[in-house]
Amino acid sequence: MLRQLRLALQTGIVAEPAPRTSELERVGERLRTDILRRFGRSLHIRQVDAGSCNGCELEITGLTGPHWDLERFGLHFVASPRHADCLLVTGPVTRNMAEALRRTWDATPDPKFVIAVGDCGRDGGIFRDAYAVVGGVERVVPVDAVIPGCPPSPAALLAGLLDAIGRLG
Amino acid sequence: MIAGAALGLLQVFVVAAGAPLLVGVLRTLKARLVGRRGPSPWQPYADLRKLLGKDAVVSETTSWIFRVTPYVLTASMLVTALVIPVLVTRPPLGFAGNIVLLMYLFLLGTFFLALAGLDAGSAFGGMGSSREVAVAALAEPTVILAVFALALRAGTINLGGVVERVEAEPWLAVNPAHLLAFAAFFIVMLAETGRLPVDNPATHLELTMIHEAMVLEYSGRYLALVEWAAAMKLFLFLTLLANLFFPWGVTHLAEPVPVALGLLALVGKLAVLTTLLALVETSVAKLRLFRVPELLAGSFALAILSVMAVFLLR
Amino acid sequence: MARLGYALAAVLGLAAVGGGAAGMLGREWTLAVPWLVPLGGLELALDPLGGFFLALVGAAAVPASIYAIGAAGGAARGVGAYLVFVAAMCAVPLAANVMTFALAWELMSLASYFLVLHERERPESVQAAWAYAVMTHVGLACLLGGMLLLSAWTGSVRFADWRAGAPLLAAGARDLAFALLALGFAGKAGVIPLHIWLPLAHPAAPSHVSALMSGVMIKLGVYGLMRAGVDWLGGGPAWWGTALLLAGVVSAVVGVLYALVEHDLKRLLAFHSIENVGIILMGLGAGMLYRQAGLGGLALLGLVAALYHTANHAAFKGLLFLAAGAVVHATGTRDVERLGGLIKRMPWTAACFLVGAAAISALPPLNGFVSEWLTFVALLQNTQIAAPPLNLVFALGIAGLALTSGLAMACFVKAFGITFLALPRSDAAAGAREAGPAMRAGMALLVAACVALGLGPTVVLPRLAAVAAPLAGAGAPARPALGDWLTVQLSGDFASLSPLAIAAALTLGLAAPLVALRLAGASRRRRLYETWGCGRMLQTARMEYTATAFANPFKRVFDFFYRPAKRLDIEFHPESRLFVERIEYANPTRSIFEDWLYRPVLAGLHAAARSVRPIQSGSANLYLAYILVALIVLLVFA
Amino acid sequence: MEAGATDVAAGAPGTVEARLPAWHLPTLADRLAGAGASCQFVAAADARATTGVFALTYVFAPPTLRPAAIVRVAVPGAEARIPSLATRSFAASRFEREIHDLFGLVPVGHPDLRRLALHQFWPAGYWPLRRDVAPRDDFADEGQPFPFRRVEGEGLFEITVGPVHAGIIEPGHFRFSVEGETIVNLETRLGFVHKGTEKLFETLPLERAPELAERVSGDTSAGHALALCQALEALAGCAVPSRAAWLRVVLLELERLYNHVADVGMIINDTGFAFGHAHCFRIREELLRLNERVSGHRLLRGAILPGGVAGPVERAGLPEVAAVVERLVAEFGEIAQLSLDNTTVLERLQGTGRLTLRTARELGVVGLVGRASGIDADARRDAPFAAYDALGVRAVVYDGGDVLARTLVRIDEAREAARLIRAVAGHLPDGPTRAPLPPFDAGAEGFGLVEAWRGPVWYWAVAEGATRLARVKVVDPSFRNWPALEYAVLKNIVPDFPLCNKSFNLSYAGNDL
Repeated sequence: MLRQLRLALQTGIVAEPAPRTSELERVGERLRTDILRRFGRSLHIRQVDAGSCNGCELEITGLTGPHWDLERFGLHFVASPRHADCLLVTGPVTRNMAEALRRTWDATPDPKFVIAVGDCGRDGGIFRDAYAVVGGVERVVPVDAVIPGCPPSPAALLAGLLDAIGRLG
Repeated sequence: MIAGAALGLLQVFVVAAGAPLLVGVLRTLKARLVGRRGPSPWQPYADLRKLLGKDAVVSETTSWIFRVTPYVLTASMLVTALVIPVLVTRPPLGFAGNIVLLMYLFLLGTFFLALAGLDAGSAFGGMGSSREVAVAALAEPTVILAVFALALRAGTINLGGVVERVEAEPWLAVNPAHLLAFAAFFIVMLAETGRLPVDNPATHLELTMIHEAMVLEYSGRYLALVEWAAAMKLFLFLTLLANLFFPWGVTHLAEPVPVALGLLALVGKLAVLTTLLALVETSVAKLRLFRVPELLAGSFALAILSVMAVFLLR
Repeated sequence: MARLGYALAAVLGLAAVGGGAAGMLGREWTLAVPWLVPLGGLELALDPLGGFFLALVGAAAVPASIYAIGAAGGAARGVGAYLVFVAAMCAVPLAANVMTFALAWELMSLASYFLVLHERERPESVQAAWAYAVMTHVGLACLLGGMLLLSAWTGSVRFADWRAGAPLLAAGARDLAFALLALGFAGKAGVIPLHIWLPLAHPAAPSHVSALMSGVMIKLGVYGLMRAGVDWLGGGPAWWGTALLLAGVVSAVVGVLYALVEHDLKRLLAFHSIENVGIILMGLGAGMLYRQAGLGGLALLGLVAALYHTANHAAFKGLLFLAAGAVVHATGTRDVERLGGLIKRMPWTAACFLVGAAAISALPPLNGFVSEWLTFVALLQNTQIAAPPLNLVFALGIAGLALTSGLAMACFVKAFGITFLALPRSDAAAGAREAGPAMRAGMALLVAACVALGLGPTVVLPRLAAVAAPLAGAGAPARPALGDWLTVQLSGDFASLSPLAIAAALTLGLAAPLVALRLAGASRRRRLYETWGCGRMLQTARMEYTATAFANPFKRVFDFFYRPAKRLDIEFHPESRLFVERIEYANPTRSIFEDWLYRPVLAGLHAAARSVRPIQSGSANLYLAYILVALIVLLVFA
Repeated sequence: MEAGATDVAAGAPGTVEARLPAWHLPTLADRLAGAGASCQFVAAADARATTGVFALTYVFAPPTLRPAAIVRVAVPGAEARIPSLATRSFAASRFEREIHDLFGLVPVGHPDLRRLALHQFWPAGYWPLRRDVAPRDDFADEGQPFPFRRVEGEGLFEITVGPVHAGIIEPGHFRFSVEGETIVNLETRLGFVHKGTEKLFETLPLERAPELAERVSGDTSAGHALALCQALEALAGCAVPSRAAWLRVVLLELERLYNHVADVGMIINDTGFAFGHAHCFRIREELLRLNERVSGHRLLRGAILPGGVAGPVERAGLPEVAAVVERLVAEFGEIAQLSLDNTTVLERLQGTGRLTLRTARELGVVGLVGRASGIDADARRDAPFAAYDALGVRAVVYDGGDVLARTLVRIDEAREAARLIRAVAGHLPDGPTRAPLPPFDAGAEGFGLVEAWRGPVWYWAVAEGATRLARVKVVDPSFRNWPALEYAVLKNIVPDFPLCNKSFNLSYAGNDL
């Protein structure tokens, strides 16, 4: 316990300041309207891997670490789509995952929005033409925004998320 | 009568409104202790408000039990807020059944929540229910025995009476029986409110959850109520710990100034207990599921010892 | 014709309620027909204690008989035995001498024996009836033994004379008489370890009979314990009370533990009867201990708690058995693992079962809560006895009661949740239909009783206090101060109870979030969608929690008690153990009492029986006849 | 390299090779098994267009992969049947199922031919890895159930988890047969992220191949890129400059380091000890930033190319990098020690998810998981590649087989990685960092074998033309180890499963391809 406290004091809080710019690509107008109001202070995110190589997941997990600590912004990853406001989907969506992704989207209560993560999530990326790939996330569920990158860094992810709920800058 | 009603409302308000803050502070503290900045202490309010604005998705397998449960749960907590001495020693419903009622009010909530967990027919809900009732059933004897140890001294099982008695005889608080009972009750509190090392409130793994697994199907306003009730349960348990074992500040006067002081005292005591809880939670891991009964058996032994101490030291 | 019979039973029940109520209110009444029966003649007497149990029998018989009108569907089988059964149960608490009592008692046992044999085509039923007959008659032998001793020592077969004569007996004689009588009555009450017949017999009978057997017949064992231990023999030394209290703790905890791992719905309920008898005995034992210590007020409290719980158990256990009967009626199975989803198909039955489940789990503000509260309050005041070993016994009682109520809650979450919620686990459950109006009426009456007994302790308690006051010994107030119309106030400031206030507060508490949500402008939309299955399709009943699984944590925690025998059979591919072709798993529990008590005894008996082969025909009825003859011979020679 | 010994690792010449008629395979397998060599690798290629056969390549070797025998079998296109080795070698049974799925070759005598990569709704008779296959779009996922094994017994039921998990992890489906909490049987159903990666290598321009390899399993970018490059270099006969070989060690060890740190953090997090998790993730983030400084990419992508290395790594100040790594590893060691000193944490790890040496051997478990169960094999030491020969690697072996052992292997390997980076920094040779890759000869082939952080990654490439590939077979260690998880969790309780799973931390993407 004491060692633990000493270590905590030694390292201090390493959280980085909130990012100022994002590369979020908005799709459609929904994100500019009612969603901002509702989720500005509290956004619960369900992450769905619909076929990624795990690179995006690796960086998304990083968001929960002390450097990025997305909880300080009221963002939180949840266990069930029932609890979620936002689906953070990585792709390319494979044939084997398409139906599961659709069901996850259906299981999420309204109002909700979808952010596709990564170049693969946007359009399938390098896997676009593979035989077992359906394509980008928008081929399966309606996408409201895209955070590009391969994989996007935690900074980019955090900026994108904050941008989506209108809390950037 | 009117003063009593007003006090009742005030107690309910303090519990209902304060509970999310308590949970928020606890989360922030825990984050700080592990080197994160963590959410704002006010975050639970934002979460609840957001949830109220969401639609509910309800499994078509479920029955009315599923929909009624959040209300029953909330009601049982609100009634509990009228039963225990939060600000004053003689709360409005203090007469309605004393300590035993308290125990059964918590069981009432557990009963319905566990049923709701089974209602959707998913394995996760069943898992949560089965674990939750196991923990609740095994924690029960400790609750009643720990409080019995206190009641033995006070000559009443009226919670207010216990508080007044300990207040009148401060040296009681350093009595071994008292300390043992406190330890036993603290462990039971960890189990009943789903804290580490019994349940991990922050886990994301369906298979390890207890409370979270039962509420996995809830959404929107239902989820808001369930979360709110869970927060109230934590608040109530900590308040019980604070006021039964360290009763100073709880007033028997239904007047504004003593009540306000009582509130201040409560805030102070809760702050200390919350810090203690955060320290405990960050310094232990979650027990393997079937070690939990051993922990509860340990707390039961403490409670028995505490009762024995009363008999032997009288 | 059969319907008429059940209607007659209902009328008989009503009459019993009336008579019993009169007795409780203090109306004394006797009936003696000396010539009718040998050895003292027929003698019936009504006093408050007898009145209470008479009213209880009647009150339980009315809904059960109404239910039976629907459930039996005109089938005549068993109606005669049923009528005899109800009438005999009415007679037991009225019996005023040994012969009358023995007749009524034996008639009750015989009638119920035939009712247990209702489905005599099923081997389980025959086996259950056999175990029942044996245990009943072993019990009767104990009872008669005790009674004959008392008759011999006091020189009278009239119970009224024993009351006066008992104090004059030697302590050892009283102890012996009590031990014999207590064994006999405890066997009828299903106290551990004499419970062995109960989970076999109760489920085998038709459900309205199960309701009566669990609801009132075993309570007549409690009646006997009260009558013999407190009324005739005057409470006795501390070990009587201690023994009853400890037997109560053991029965309660062991009963509920067995119920937890049971997935035959009616057997589960039967095990809960053992548990509840245990709770009743805790109150009774505490009352006797207080009486012995000269604390009349507390003795009264203990006895009243026992009586209250007796009445409550009759209400909710009757209700549960009737509801379980409706389930069996609709699905043809008692196996919980084959049920599920019935709340959508049998909404009334489900609601009734839920009320019963909440009541037996002692959830406020229903009736189980009130009597468990009373029992707790009775136990908690043990500090007034300054004897640390006894205090420890009480502490054990408190812990045992708390553990029992927690486990009972767990068990009924399982019983209700697995039976009624989620998806049906078999075609039988999927095709279930709601019970008919008569059956629903029977259940509704008991629901009303659960609610009324829950909300009305301020009305009920003074009546029960009047019944128990003569038994509470020195220092018991004739009219205890119990508070006002709203609140029960006990032992000064020690404890108070107001189910009405709780009910009102809970109602407000239910309304508050509704109003709060409306005020906060919460969304009121609701969308139906499938259960979250992690993105997988097809939810099947195979993915639901089962009753076995639900009880698994308990099985692990209490493995020293259940001694589960894990068995895993795996068939491998002949050439590689890494390819599995079939897996079978079983993890049954074992009964300590059967393995360590009954099996050795039975083995001994079998050995003995082999030597008397010539008179052995294998017919259970013939055995019965032997036992009867033996008893009558015993009586005559006394 | 001694003459006659096989060195598939470096794809060097001098392999013991045999061509066999298919029906001799079982006999040969039995004989090799007697000598301690078991089936490590099976790949099929559709060569019907050129030679009229399906060409199968088997590699038999002991767990240390040396010496090895490569066996080639030709199966006439019209026959499309092979004798199954399934009951002799569990590893072979998995390769055969995959080949059955993707090529439509029937392994005769295989006891379990349920689908692996393609799910039930994929049309029958569609074998996507055959070269003459026509694209199809008649896919209708209507939830056709996978034929899971049903465990008989009263009260038993199935807990189904996934593909969409509660945590932030890849998709896979777990089906537990349980009696409440005790796991009686577990079956994993993977393939959810099957993307058709191997086929993509055939159509993608050659210069993008490393890019694709880096995305086979995102957390093993360097391992996969290196294995592919080694295969291509072997295929083309390209000698890598020694400076590049040494730098490759740095990249591979950096990858090992950040993954081990993260895994230990996640394992500790699953015990509910948030403190250890937070600090491990803090260190991981700093390691990822270091990766970016060294290679220009947080996941080390783009640095390893055929013929050498490229990008910032050429100019990286290695002594400085080594110093940072040492500081971070020291901190990591302290956190790990602090966590393991906590009895509540230790108690969760000890004895949980035990994989016995016997089971591990029978299943042919490789890499980190194998070393934690007492299988003393590490390709960096046993079949050295890059510059490991000169560095001398100490293989970390524990024999507990439980979660604790797998955690300890990671902690020790992290220390070893720091030592290796320090060693490279001290002795980095000068010279070029990249050699040109000669054009391929059609039909030439080459192996690449790399001990990545999870275990050995295999690449096998066949050239079609000067800059085209006819077939690339990828084997991630996850493919070999997934079945072991099903055995490790038996008799454990359901809530301990996530801990077992984390301690394996197998790749779904690498398995599904």
